[in-house]
Amino acid sequence: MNLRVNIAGVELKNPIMTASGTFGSGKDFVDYVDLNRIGCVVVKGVAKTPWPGNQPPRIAEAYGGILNAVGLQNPGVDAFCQDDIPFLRGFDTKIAVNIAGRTIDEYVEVAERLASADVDLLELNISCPNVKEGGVAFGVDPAMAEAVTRAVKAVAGQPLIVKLSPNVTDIAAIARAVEAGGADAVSLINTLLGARIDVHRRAFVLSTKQGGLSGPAIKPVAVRMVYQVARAVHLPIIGMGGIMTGEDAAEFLMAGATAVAVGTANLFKPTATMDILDELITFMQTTGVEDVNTLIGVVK
Amino acid sequence: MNLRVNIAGVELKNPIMTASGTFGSGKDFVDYVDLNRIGCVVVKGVAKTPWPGNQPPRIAEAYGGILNAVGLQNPGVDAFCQDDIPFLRGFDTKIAVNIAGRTIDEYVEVAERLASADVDLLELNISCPNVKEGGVAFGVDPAMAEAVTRAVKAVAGQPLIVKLSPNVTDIAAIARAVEAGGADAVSLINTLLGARIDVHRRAFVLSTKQGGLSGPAIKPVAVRMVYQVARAVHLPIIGMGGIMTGEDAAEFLMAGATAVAVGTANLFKPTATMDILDELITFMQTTGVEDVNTLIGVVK
Amino acid sequence: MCQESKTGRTHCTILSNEPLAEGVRELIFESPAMAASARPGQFVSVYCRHQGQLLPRPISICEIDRDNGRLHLVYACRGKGTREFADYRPGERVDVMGPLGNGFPLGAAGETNLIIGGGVGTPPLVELCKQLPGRKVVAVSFRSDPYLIERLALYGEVLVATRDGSVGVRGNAMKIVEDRGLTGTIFACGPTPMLRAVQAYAARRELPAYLSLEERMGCGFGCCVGCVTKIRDDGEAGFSYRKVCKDGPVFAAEEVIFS
Amino acid sequence: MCQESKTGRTHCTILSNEPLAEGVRELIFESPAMAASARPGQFVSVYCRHQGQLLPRPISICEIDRDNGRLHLVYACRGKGTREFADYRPGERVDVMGPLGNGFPLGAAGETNLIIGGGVGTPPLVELCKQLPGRKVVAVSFRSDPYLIERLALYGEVLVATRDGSVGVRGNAMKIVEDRGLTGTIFACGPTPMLRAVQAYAARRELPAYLSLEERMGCGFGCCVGCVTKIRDDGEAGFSYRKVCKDGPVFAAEEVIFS
Ligand SMILES: Cc1cc2nc3c(=O)[nH]c(=O)nc-3n(C[C@H](O)[C@H](O)[C@H](O)COP(=O)(O)OP(=O)(O)OC[C@H]3O[C@@H](n4cnc5c(N)ncnc54)[C@H](O)[C@@H]3O)c2cc1C
Ligand SMILES: Cc1cc2nc3c(=O)[nH]c(=O)nc-3n(C[C@H](O)[C@H](O)[C@H](O)COP(=O)(O)OP(=O)(O)OC[C@H]3O[C@@H](n4cnc5c(N)ncnc54)[C@H](O)[C@@H]3O)c2cc1C
Ligand SMILES: Cc1cc2nc3c(=O)[nH]c(=O)nc-3n(C[C@H](O)[C@H](O)[C@H](O)COP(=O)(O)O)c2cc1C
Ligand SMILES: Cc1cc2nc3c(=O)[nH]c(=O)nc-3n(C[C@H](O)[C@H](O)[C@H](O)COP(=O)(O)O)c2cc1C
Ligand code: FES
Ligand code: FES
Repeated sequence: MNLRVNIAGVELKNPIMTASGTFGSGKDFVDYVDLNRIGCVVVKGVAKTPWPGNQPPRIAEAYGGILNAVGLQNPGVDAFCQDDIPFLRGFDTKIAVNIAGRTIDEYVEVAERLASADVDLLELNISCPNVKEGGVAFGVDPAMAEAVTRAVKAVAGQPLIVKLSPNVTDIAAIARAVEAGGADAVSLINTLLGARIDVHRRAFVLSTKQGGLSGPAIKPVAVRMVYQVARAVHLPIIGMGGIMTGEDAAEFLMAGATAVAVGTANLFKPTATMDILDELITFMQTTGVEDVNTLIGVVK
Repeated sequence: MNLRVNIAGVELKNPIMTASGTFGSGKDFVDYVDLNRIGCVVVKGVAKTPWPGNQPPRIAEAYGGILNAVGLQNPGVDAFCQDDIPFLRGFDTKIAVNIAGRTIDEYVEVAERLASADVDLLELNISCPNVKEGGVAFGVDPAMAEAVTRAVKAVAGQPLIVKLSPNVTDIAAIARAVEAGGADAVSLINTLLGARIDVHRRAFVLSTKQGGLSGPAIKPVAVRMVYQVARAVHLPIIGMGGIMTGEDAAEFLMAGATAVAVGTANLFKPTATMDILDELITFMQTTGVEDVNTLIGVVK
Repeated sequence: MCQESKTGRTHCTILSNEPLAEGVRELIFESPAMAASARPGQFVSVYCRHQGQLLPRPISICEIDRDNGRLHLVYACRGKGTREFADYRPGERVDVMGPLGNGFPLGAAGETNLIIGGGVGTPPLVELCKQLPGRKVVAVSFRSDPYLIERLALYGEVLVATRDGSVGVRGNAMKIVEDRGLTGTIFACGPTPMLRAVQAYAARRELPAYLSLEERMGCGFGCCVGCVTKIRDDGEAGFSYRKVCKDGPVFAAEEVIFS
Repeated sequence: MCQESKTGRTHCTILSNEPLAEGVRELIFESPAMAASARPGQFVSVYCRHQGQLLPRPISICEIDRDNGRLHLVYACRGKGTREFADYRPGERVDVMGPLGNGFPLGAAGETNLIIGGGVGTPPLVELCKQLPGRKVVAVSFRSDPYLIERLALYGEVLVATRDGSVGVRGNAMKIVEDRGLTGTIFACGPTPMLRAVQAYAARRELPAYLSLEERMGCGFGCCVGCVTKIRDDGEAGFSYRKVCKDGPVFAAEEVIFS
């Protein structure tokens, strides 16, 4: 059985990736997961300098999902290079770095700093709903999305994935724009903007009022968008949004994704990535699929 | 305790409405629900002439929700006036008619036909994702939204609610446009576009591939949008999206809605409207709220 | 005991949930009210405990035990919901709503009736046979492991087919019917290809026939217009979409348009 | 028996789930592995059966019964999750992950220790008192109906306050502490206003103090950076956000910034 897939020239041993921000840099998972079995670890968003993130509460429960307002708390690219790359290089898995920024220049600086670093892929996060300048403006405007992609691509030392926001009228238009800007792949979806009010306290649960909705609740939106984007661009797609089982992973592959990322499921089931990989293998065995690549985009 | 609320001059005995398309015209509910206790029954979408609707399968299960692709099957405005208005007028509840159309002219014709009919409110559906011409183009473009609102308002014999689509980058912009076009109220949200693939059959579950996601899974998106729209326009808001309990209803009121509509919950719990009303009353009692109007927009 | 009320959706106590065949179980639950009003060919909506799965699972009523206030369901463990049901134990509760739909038209019974079933289309035929007047010939088919045969045999001759030929004729129930040229008023429930064959056979032989259809449901009681099927009419299009849950699940064969 | 594995999240068998006071229950479950490694002040994540509610409910370990391989939790029935827990019966299973967090620094024990608790901050103090060396004075407060008092009394003098004055002093535990001018190394767990008062008292009296904090959690084991609290540091901002679940839940009082 072949599980290997190829994202913009980088071969993953299997299509299971982690979704940025839900797996740290993997350190919290070594007790539960064999990191060597993960196709690619996508680390949490990294900015030029340390970001404090938002005030608590940062987490609210939603039906079949969670709302988060972490706000890209991170120790900055230097600390990342020093602490996390050596740790992850101790495992046989690919590394993708999710890049956060407030301006084109900030994104570019992080990419420049990483150009010589020992990582395999960059993921440009132009879709974080949780910081005012977390790229969300870039993610909802095709021209800005193209501009930031072009600028980062010019300095990138690794293939560039651009992560798309679902909070748009026409995600295909954004995908075409980042393709035009030189993206090597796209990943989607980031979280849906949502809010929750505590009716007893008469206040929003999250300190930021609104946050990002993730988890199984958003899966149908994600599958629809992956399908739309697969029809709009010629780039490999990393699909995510509520993946909980191997069949969920297969659903994204069939909709047109080349690989999938497991996000919120990691939070309440630390073995989620392994379980999903095992279930995907079982699904392929019982349905007679020899090569995972034959599932990609098979549903028209 | 006062439960009465006012939507554009129409007084509802309480803020519990039904969401269009999930309650028919109420006939299927008489065994389970006392229609006299519902603030306002919003009937399923009505077009100029009968619409057949989409091929089955029209329903797919999603985590914490459902996907539907009914496609506005309806018997046309004449049959509606003949069969449903007399039935509903047998109860002490307000009637709102959800209007479907493919062109501005079609919307206008239905509104004209209803101008002399014995109904209390019109709800202009410019946001049905399930028919190519089901108004979705009107719902995602501010200029078109304003134009169709203006045209229908010119002939409307009743206050006009415009129902907004959540599948947009900036719902506040659409709300401002329909306010400019003369809308008397807005209702939101309609369903989120989503899709589901049956991985065993390797095909979309719905005949139309994508459909509309509703149910508790979408509630955080709906609450966020109600809050945004409440800050953008001066119109009364009818909030909906995944309301399952009285506290959910209170959450929408606190976010800025004047009334709420119960949708998908009706499907798997036919007493949902009554249960939610009872729970809202209990919530008001235990938290010492004398007038439901004091909850509206209380969270800033 | 069931908490009977106007809720429609009621907590019912499970009395038994035993396997009948590989992947097929019989669930017996208590509900005097449902048992009192149920008719053959009606169904109930069974709800999952898993609160991510909100839709009803429509399951035909297999037997109505009015005396004891019980309903019997027979279901195949297929997807997430029915696999969940398989774990229920006696004494536990399950949410059920029903009875729903119109059931078979008992008044249409002929002198001879041809009862045709396939797989999990078989269960509703048990109560049908119990209540249907006239002579009954029953032709039923299964993938491999037949069930409910003895119960059906109480009411008429039962002819069995299996896809793998392990029991009875190799093939499906319509092969038996065609090979023997059976006639009578037809009542059928089973997979769509079988029902299509029943429709063609009934038309060819000019036999009255009633088909119990399946469709994915949103509500199960008529409000969502989710579960439609094409029914012939005089309109421009030649058909209109009717609800399987409320207008059906049983339709006269000549009205049904399989597409 | 627990199905022990590296899953972290394990099905554990419930042995008992009895009320201790109005709206407060003690849940005892089996897990030799968790009992073997647990320390006072650590917590476990308890998961709901309702699959719409996916987040863990963090509950402190009240008692560790290593001999029998059991953990005791004491929880207040507040929201949807804890109200669901109240219905669990012995023999049923519950998903638990843990032990999580760092617990109280037993090595910091003084000759005299002042143990301060409020409401459902009290439970972890039982195992703390059991294991903490030195003399212990315990001051705890409740809304009205005290619980766990007898167990705490096994390890030291217990002073009780209630908000309504129905038992002991009227007010909260800090009123007792202040009124009596109690001193010692402080270990405290309770609502934020109380912890803020503990922090101020400890600073004024120059007492070492350790506070167990609460925050809403996404994962409970450190991966989501959801459960942060402000901890003083030398950086520009004067603080950084640290994780209650992994860096805490216990922090030295002088480090904590309540905002
Ligand atoms: C009127 C009627 C009577 C039925 N009677 C029986 C019976 O007596 N015994 C029996 O074993 N089965 C019966 N079925 C089929 C049964 O409803 C499905 O097998 C069952 O719903 C599958 O649910 P699941 O959770 O296992 O599958 P999932 O795939 O998890 O279900 C997902 C959704 O699709 C729906 N769905 C899936 N398959 C079908 C289907 N074939 N028909 C309708 N909805 C479906 C489910 O209800 C659910 O809403 C009947 C169907 C209908 C419409
Ligand atoms: C480290 C730690 C130890 C705790 N120990 C205990 C204990 O021993 N006994 C006890 O009764 N309670 C304890 N709590 C509080 C307990 O976690 C909450 O009361 C519980 O999570 C509420 O869940 P719910 O489903 O009833 O409320 P809901 O409002 O339905 O919960 C919704 C979400 O908010 C979270 N949440 C709500 N209130 C709190 C809170 N106060 N703290 C953290 N998260 C919250 C829930 O975990 C859940 O994710 C502890 C909290 C923490 C952080
Ligand atoms: C707690 C949390 C933190 C996240 N942080 C980031 C981040 O730093 N960068 C990013 O691009 N996406 C971030 N995301 C979004 C996820 O990577 C993913 O796109 C989204 O959660 C949908 O997938 P899921 O439903 O499987 O979680 C975060 C999500 C969560 C839940
Ligand atoms: C089966 C179904 C049919 C619907 N039909 C209509 C319709 O005819 N017109 C309309 O404006 N909205 C229609 N809707 C959308 C609902 O009115 C409502 O906006 C949406 O479902 C969100 O609310 P909920 O989550 O409570 O269902 C339909 C929804 C469902 C589930
Ligand atoms: S399932 Fe809703 S109308 Fe039939
Ligand atoms: S709850 Fe996720 S880091 Fe603490």
